[in-house]
Amino acid sequence: MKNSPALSLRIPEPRFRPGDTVDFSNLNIPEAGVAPRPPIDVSAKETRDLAYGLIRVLDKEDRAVGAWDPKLDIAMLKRGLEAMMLTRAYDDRMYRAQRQGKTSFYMKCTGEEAVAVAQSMVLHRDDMCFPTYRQQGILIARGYPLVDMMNQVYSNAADPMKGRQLPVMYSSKDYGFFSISGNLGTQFSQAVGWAMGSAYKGDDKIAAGYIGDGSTAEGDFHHALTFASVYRAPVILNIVNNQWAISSFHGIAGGEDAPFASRAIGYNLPGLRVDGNDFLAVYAATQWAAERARANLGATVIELFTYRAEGHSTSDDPARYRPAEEAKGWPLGDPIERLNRHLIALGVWSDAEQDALHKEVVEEVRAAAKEAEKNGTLSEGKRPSVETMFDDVYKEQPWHIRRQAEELAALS
Amino acid sequence: MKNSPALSLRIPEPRFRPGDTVDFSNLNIPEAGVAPRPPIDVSAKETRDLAYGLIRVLDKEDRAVGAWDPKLDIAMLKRGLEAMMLTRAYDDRMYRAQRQGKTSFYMKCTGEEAVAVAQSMVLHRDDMCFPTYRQQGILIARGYPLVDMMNQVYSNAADPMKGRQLPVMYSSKDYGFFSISGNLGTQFSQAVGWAMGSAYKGDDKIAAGYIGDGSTAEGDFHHALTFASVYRAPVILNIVNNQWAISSFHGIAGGEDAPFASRAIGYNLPGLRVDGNDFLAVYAATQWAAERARANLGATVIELFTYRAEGHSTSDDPARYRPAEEAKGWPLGDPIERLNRHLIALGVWSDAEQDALHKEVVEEVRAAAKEAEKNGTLSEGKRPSVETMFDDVYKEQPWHIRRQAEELAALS
Amino acid sequence: MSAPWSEVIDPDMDADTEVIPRMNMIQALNSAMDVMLAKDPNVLIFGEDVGYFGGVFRATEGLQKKYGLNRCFDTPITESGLIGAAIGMGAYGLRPVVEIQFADYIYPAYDQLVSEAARLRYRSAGDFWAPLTVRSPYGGGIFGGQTHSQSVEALFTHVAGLKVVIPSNPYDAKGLLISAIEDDDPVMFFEPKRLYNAPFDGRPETQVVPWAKHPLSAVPQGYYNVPLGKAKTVRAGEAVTVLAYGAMVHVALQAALESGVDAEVIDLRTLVPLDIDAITQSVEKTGRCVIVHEATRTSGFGAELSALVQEHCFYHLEAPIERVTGWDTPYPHAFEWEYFPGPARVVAALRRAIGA
Amino acid sequence: MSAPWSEVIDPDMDADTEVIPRMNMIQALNSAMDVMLAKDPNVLIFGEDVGYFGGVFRATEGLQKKYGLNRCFDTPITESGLIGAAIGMGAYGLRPVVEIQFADYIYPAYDQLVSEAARLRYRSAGDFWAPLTVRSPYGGGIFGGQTHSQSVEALFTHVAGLKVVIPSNPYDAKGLLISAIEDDDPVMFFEPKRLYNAPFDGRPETQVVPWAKHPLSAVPQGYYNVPLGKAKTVRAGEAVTVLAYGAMVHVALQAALESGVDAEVIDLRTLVPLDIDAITQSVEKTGRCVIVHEATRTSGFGAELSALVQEHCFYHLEAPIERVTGWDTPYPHAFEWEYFPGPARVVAALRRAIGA
Ligand SMILES: Cc1ncc(C[n+]2csc(CCOP(=O)(O)OP(=O)(O)O)c2C)c(N)n1
Ligand SMILES: Cc1ncc(C[n+]2csc(CCOP(=O)(O)OP(=O)(O)O)c2C)c(N)n1
Ligand SMILES: [Mg+2]
Ligand SMILES: [Mg+2]
Repeated sequence: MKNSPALSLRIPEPRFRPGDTVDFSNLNIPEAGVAPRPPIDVSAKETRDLAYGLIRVLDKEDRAVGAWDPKLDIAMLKRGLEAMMLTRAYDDRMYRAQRQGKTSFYMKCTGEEAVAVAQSMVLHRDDMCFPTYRQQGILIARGYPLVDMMNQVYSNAADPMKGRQLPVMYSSKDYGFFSISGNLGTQFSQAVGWAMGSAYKGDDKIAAGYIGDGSTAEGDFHHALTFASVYRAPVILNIVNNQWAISSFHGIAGGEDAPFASRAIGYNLPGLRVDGNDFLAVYAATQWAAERARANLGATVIELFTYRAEGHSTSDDPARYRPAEEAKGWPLGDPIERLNRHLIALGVWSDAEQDALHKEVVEEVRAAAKEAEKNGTLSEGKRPSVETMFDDVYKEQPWHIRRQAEELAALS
Repeated sequence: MKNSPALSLRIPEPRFRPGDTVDFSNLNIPEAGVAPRPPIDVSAKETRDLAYGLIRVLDKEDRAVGAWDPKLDIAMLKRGLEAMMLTRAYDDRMYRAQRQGKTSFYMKCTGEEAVAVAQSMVLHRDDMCFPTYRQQGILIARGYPLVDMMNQVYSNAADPMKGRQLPVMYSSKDYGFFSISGNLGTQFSQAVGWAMGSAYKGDDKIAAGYIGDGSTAEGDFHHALTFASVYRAPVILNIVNNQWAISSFHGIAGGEDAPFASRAIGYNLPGLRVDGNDFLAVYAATQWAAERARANLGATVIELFTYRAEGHSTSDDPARYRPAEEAKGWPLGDPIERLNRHLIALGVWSDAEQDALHKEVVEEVRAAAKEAEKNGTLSEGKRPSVETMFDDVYKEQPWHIRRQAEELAALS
Repeated sequence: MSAPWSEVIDPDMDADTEVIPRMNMIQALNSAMDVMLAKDPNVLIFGEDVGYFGGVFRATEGLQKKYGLNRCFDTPITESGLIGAAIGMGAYGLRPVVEIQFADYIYPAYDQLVSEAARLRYRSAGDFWAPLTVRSPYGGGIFGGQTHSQSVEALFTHVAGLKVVIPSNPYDAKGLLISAIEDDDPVMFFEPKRLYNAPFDGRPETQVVPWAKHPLSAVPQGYYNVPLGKAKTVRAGEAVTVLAYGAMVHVALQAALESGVDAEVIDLRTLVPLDIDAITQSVEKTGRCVIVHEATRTSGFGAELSALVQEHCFYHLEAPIERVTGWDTPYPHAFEWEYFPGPARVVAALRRAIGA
Repeated sequence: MSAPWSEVIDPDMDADTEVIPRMNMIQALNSAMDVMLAKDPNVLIFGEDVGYFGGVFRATEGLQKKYGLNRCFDTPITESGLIGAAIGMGAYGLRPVVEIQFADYIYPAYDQLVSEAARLRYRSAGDFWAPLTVRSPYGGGIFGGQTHSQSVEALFTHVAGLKVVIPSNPYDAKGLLISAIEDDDPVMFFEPKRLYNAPFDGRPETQVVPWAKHPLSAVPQGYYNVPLGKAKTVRAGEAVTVLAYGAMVHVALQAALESGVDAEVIDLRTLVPLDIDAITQSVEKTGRCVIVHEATRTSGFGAELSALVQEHCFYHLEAPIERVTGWDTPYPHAFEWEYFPGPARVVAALRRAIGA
C-alpha cells in the first residue's frame, strides 16, 4: 500500500477559458449521412454506435443525405425555418425589453432553435411536452399567441399565469406545453408519469421530456430513465446538450468522457446522439422515437448536441468564463443559417426571401410587443389584480389564506 | 395517429410466484474462467462484455480457473471460509434471539456471505466501507468483537451505539466500517465523498460503497456514479444484486433487461458483473478494482450477482411472494459450500474438518451471546443510561436539549 | 381502569350501508382503496412492495389480485421517482394513490412534493394540477428505531399547496382517505402505524385490546367520507383543551382518565387546512390548552398550534399553553418509552395547565 | 428621514486586526472563506458554478485562482450528490463549505441533510460526524419569482442535529461564517440575498444606500468570529420586543423608526440553538412581542418563537404575540412588495401590539 502513488482529484476543466484561442478541430464530428437508421424495434444495445456517434443529415454542400433524411416537403421546411426565425426574433425583442427594464429576467435559446421547433412539428398537439426554459420554440412553432407569451414575460394584467411566475415559465395545456418549473430536472420523471398515464388509459398520446446537459446530474434524470425502462413508457427523453450549464462546461456533468446519450443503454433504452443544429436530423430522430413510442415499444433517449450561443440568462455574462468568440467557433454552425442554406441549395429559396422573412418576423414580434405592452409591463401599467395572488394555492381557498388576503387588503 | 395501437403499461413480474415450479435453466450463466481480465487502466467501454457477462472462477469441478483466479494461498482460503461460516452462525443465533424476544429486529445475509468477507480481505482496515445492513461479514472477517455486535443488536448497556440504532446498524471507524443508515442509498455518494477526501489529501486510502439491487433506483446511485466519474474518485461502487428487494424482484429496479453493472459504462466507469457466490471471483474483482483505485485510475462498479436466501428481515415472510423452494433452486449455489468444496478439491480440507469448524463457530457465537446477554437484551437486564439519549445530537448539548433531559428526569 | 375509548363520543355514521363490520385501521384503509378503485377507473395505486405482496403493512393486500397489475403495482425504490411519476399521471387526469413505505423515507421525494406537487396549480394559474394522495405510515411505539418512527407532518404543514391529514381510528381512516383521494389537491395522508392493528394509549405495559372492541372500528363496507378540514371533539370537558392527532388522541384520552382532569380532547384529523373554529371555541371555553404530538418539539406542528391559539384566544388564556412532544433528538431504539410522549407526560402537563 | 441603521448599536469589534475596510455582505463572506482556506488546509469549497466563475452571486470570486482547483471547484448540478459527497469528506476529516445556489434548490438535498448529516454523530454515538457548512442565498426582494425567493429555514429548525444561522450584515456574516466553518456540527448558513450588495429596509421606492455607509460594513480583513447561538439587540426599547433575522432586521428597524414605537429589536442571528435568554429578558421587560420573518406563515419559525415566548413569558405578556410573515402562498413574481413583509406591515403589528 505504501508504494502506491499519492491519490489526487481530477477537476475537469473546459478546453478554453477567456483569453484562450478557440479551436474545436479535435472535436470528433462524423460526416452527415453515415449513421444507419435501425428499425424502431431495435434493441437498446444495438443503438450503441448511435449513442456514441452523431446523427447528421445536412452535409457540407447543404444537401440532405443518408438514411435519416426525413424527406420533408418544402412547405414543412419553410414552416420550420420561419418558426425558428420567429423564435430568434422573439428572443431578441424580449431580451431588449428586459434590458429596458420592462421585466426582471429573460432567457434566450439562441443557437438551439432547431430542437424545440423540429420536435414540436413531429409531435401532436395533444402529446405533452415537459420543456425547460429553452423550448419556447415549441409554443411559437405551434402558433401560440406571441402576445400571450409576452404578457407572461411582463407579468402584466393579461398574463395567463396571473403574474405568478418568473418570465419565460410558460404553461399551456392546450398547446401540449406543461407548466415550466424553475427547479431543474424535476419534470423529467413527470414526463414519464404523464406518458404512463396515457398508457394506463390505453390512449395513444405520448410525452416528451427535456433536460439540460448540466441537469442530467440530478436524480430525476435517473428516476425518469428507470421508470421509462421498467414500465416501457411512451416517452421521448431529450437531453439538450448545449455544452454549458451557466458557467460549468459539460465535463462537470460527466459528459466529456461518455456522451450523455450513452447513459441510455445501461437502462436498456435506445440512445441517439443528434446534431441539434441540424433541423432535419432533429426532425428525423424525433420521428423515429415518436413512432417507437406510439408502437408501444417504449422510450428513447435523444441527446441533442448543440451550443448555447448566448449567456445563460439576462443575469449572466458568459465572457467571464469562456472566450467571447467560442460561440462563433462552434463547428456545427447555426440551425437557422443551415436550414436557410439547405433551402437555397434545393433551389426553392433565396437570400432575398430570407431577408424579407426576417423583416416579417421582426415586424410580427414588434407588433405583438406593442399589443402586449398595452396590458402593462412589470415596471409600468396594468397588473394582474392583487387579490388573485391568493388563488390557486388550493382549488378552494381555505380560511387561513382568505384571512391573509383580507389582512393585505386592509393595509391598502 | 389514430391507427396506432392502444398503448399499455408493462408491469414486470418475476418468473415464479408461490405455487410455481422453480426452473432457472433459462438464466444465462457463462462458464467459469472464460471472462478475460483486462489491465487496470482499461477504458470503461472495453469492459462492456464484463458488464454483461459474469466473472466466475470456481468451475463445476470446484477448481479455480481462468484469468481471474486470484491464486490465494490456503491459509487465506481457510480464513475466508471461517469468516463466512462465522457470519452465518452469527446470523442464525441473532435471528433466533429476535424470535425469542431478545430484540426487536434482525437481518441476515445468508447466501451473500462471500461479498462482505472476500471484499474486506482485499481492502485495508484503514480503507472505509460504506455498508448496507447485509455486510456484517466485513466486521466479522476483520475480527471486530462478536460480543460488541451483539451488544448493538440487543441495544444493551454495552452497546457501542448506546441503544440509539435499530439492530444491525453497526458503526466502527476503527474497523473501516461506516455507520449504517436505515435510509437506502444515501451512503453511496458519501463513499465517493470519503474517497474524494483521501484524494484531496493526497493519501492512499480508498473507499467501498454498497447498494442493493432495489436501491439502485434511488438518485444517490446516479449521484455517486456521476461524482466518481467526474472527479475520478478512488472508490469501489458495489451493487449487491441479491435478486430481491423485500418482495420486489430485480426487474422492478430495471435489472431484467440490462444488468446493473452495465449502467457503469454510460458514466465512463468500468463495470464488472461477478458471481457473488464465488468467493474467489469476488476477491479477484475487488482486487482489480482496488488496484485501479490506488493507481489513481478512478472508480469501478461491481455488480455482485447473488441471491437473498432468506427473508428480507425478521419482519418478512418471503413465502408470500416467491416459491419457498426458489432459494434452493438458485443455480449459483451457496458461497460457503462452494468454497468448502474447492478446498476439498484442492486436497487440503475434508468434510470432517468442515463439520468441526462448524461446531467451533457455533460455539464461538454461543459463548459471545452468553457474554453479551450479561449486558442486557432489549427486553431484559441492563440498558444504556437514559440520560445518554440526549447526547451527541450536537457535539455540545444546547440549552433546549438540556432542558428536555431535565424534563424527562423530573418525571421519574 | 376502563379503556379510555369508552369515553369516545360515538361517530355519526350517516353512510347508508347495511353491514357494519369491524375493521382495524389497515382493513379500513384497504377498504377505502378498494371502494375507490371500484368507483373510479382513474384511481390507481403504486409504491414499493404494494403490488403482489400488498405492502409491508398489508394495506394494499388483495388489491392487485382484484383489480389487475395496472391498478396496483410495485415501483422501483425511488421515492422521488415515484412521486414525480405520480405528478405526471395526476396531470394526465388520473388520481394516483401512492404509498411511501415509511414516512422516514419521504425525504428523497421532498423536492417533488414541495417544488412540484404543491405548486403546480398555483404556478400554472390553474392550467395543471396533480390530485395525488400520498399515504405513509408514521410515528413510533413499535421499536422501529430512528428510521421507522419519525413524525414528519410539520415539514409538510409549512408548505402552501399541500393538505395534511392524520386519522386516529379505522372509521376516520377510511372516510378521510376517501376524501383525500377525491380531493383535487395533493394530500399528505399520514397513518399512525402504532394504531394499525390496535388502538394504543401509550401504556405499553397493558394488554393490547383489538380494534374490534372499539366503537370506531365499526366501518361501513361501502362508500362514505369524512370531510377534510374538520376536527372532532372526542371527549367533552371544561377544564382544559387538549389538541392531538393520530396516536396521541388515545394517549390524551388515557391521560384525561388517569389524571381526573376534565379535559376536552380534540382530534384535529386534518392539520392543513386546520379546523380553527373547533379549536378556538374550545379554548375560549376552557381557557387552557395542552398540545400533544410525537414529533420533535422545535418547529413541530405544536408550535403552529400554540401560536394560533394564543393569537386567537389570548384574552381567554389563563395559563401558558403546554406542549407535550417528542424530544429534540432522533428516536432512540432502546428508549422507546422515554421518547414516546405517553400519558404520564400528558398528565403532568394537564396538571400544570390547570395549576394543580 | 434618517437611515434606520443609524440606530444600530455599534458592533464590539474586538478582533485585533489593523485595517478595517468597508465590505458589502458578499465581500465579507468571500473574506471569511478566504481566511479559512488560508488557515486550515482541510477547508475546501464546492458547489454549482463556484469555481472559475466564482458563484452566481460572486461569493467565491477569486478563491479558485488563489487556492487552486482542488480547494474551490464546480460540481455537477445535483444538490443531493454534492451534500452526500460533502458528508463523506466531512467524515474523512475535511471541513467542506458548500454552496447551494439558491435555497429554493436545497430540497433535492433534504434527505442527505436530514437523514444523514444531522444524524450521523447521534446514530454512531460520536464515532463519525460531518462538520459541513451549507451556504445558501435565501429570501426575496429581488423579483426572483417563486423559485428564487424562498425562505426555507423552518424546514431545518425542525431537524435535531442541524444548526441554523442567518446573518443580517457584513460584520456578522463574516464572523458567523467563520464560526460555522469551525463548528463540528453541520451548519445551515442562510444568506439574505437582498442584503448582499446593500442593506434593505423593505422600502423599494427609496434609493439604495450602499453597505459602505453602514457601520457594520467595517469588517476586519483577518480572522475573527461571531459566536453561534448569540442574538444581538440592535435597537434598545421599552414598549415591545421585535424578533427578527436576516433582511427583516432592517425592516424592523425601519418600522420602529416610522412608527415611533419604542421597540427593542433583536437580531437572532442563530435560530438553532436559539438565544432564549436574550429573548425572554427583553419580552419580560416589554411585555409585548412581534415576530417578523419572510417565510410562509404556517409552521414558519415564527410559530416556534411564538410558542417559546408564551411558554417562557406568559405571565409577562400584555398583548397577543404578533406574527408578520410572508403569506401562505408561493412568492408571486408580479407582487413582490405585496408578499414581502415590509415596514408598513410591521408598523401595523407594532401598533396592534402596543394597543394603539
Ligand atoms: C435544482 C436546481 N438547482 C440549481 C438551479 C440553478 N440553475 C438554473 S439553470 C442552471 C444551469 C442548467 O444548465 P443545463 O441543465 O445545462 O441547462 P441550460 O441552461 O444549458 O439550458 C442552474 C444551475 C436550479 N434552477 N434548480
Ligand atoms: C429510502 C428508503 N426507502 C425505503 C426503505 C424501506 N426498505 C428497506 S430495505 C428495502 C429493500 C431494499 O432492497 P435492496 O436494495 O435490493 O437490498 P437488500 O435488502 O436486498 O439487501 C426497502 C424498500 C428504506 N429503508 N429507505
Ligand atoms: Mg446546458
Ligand atoms: Mg436486493
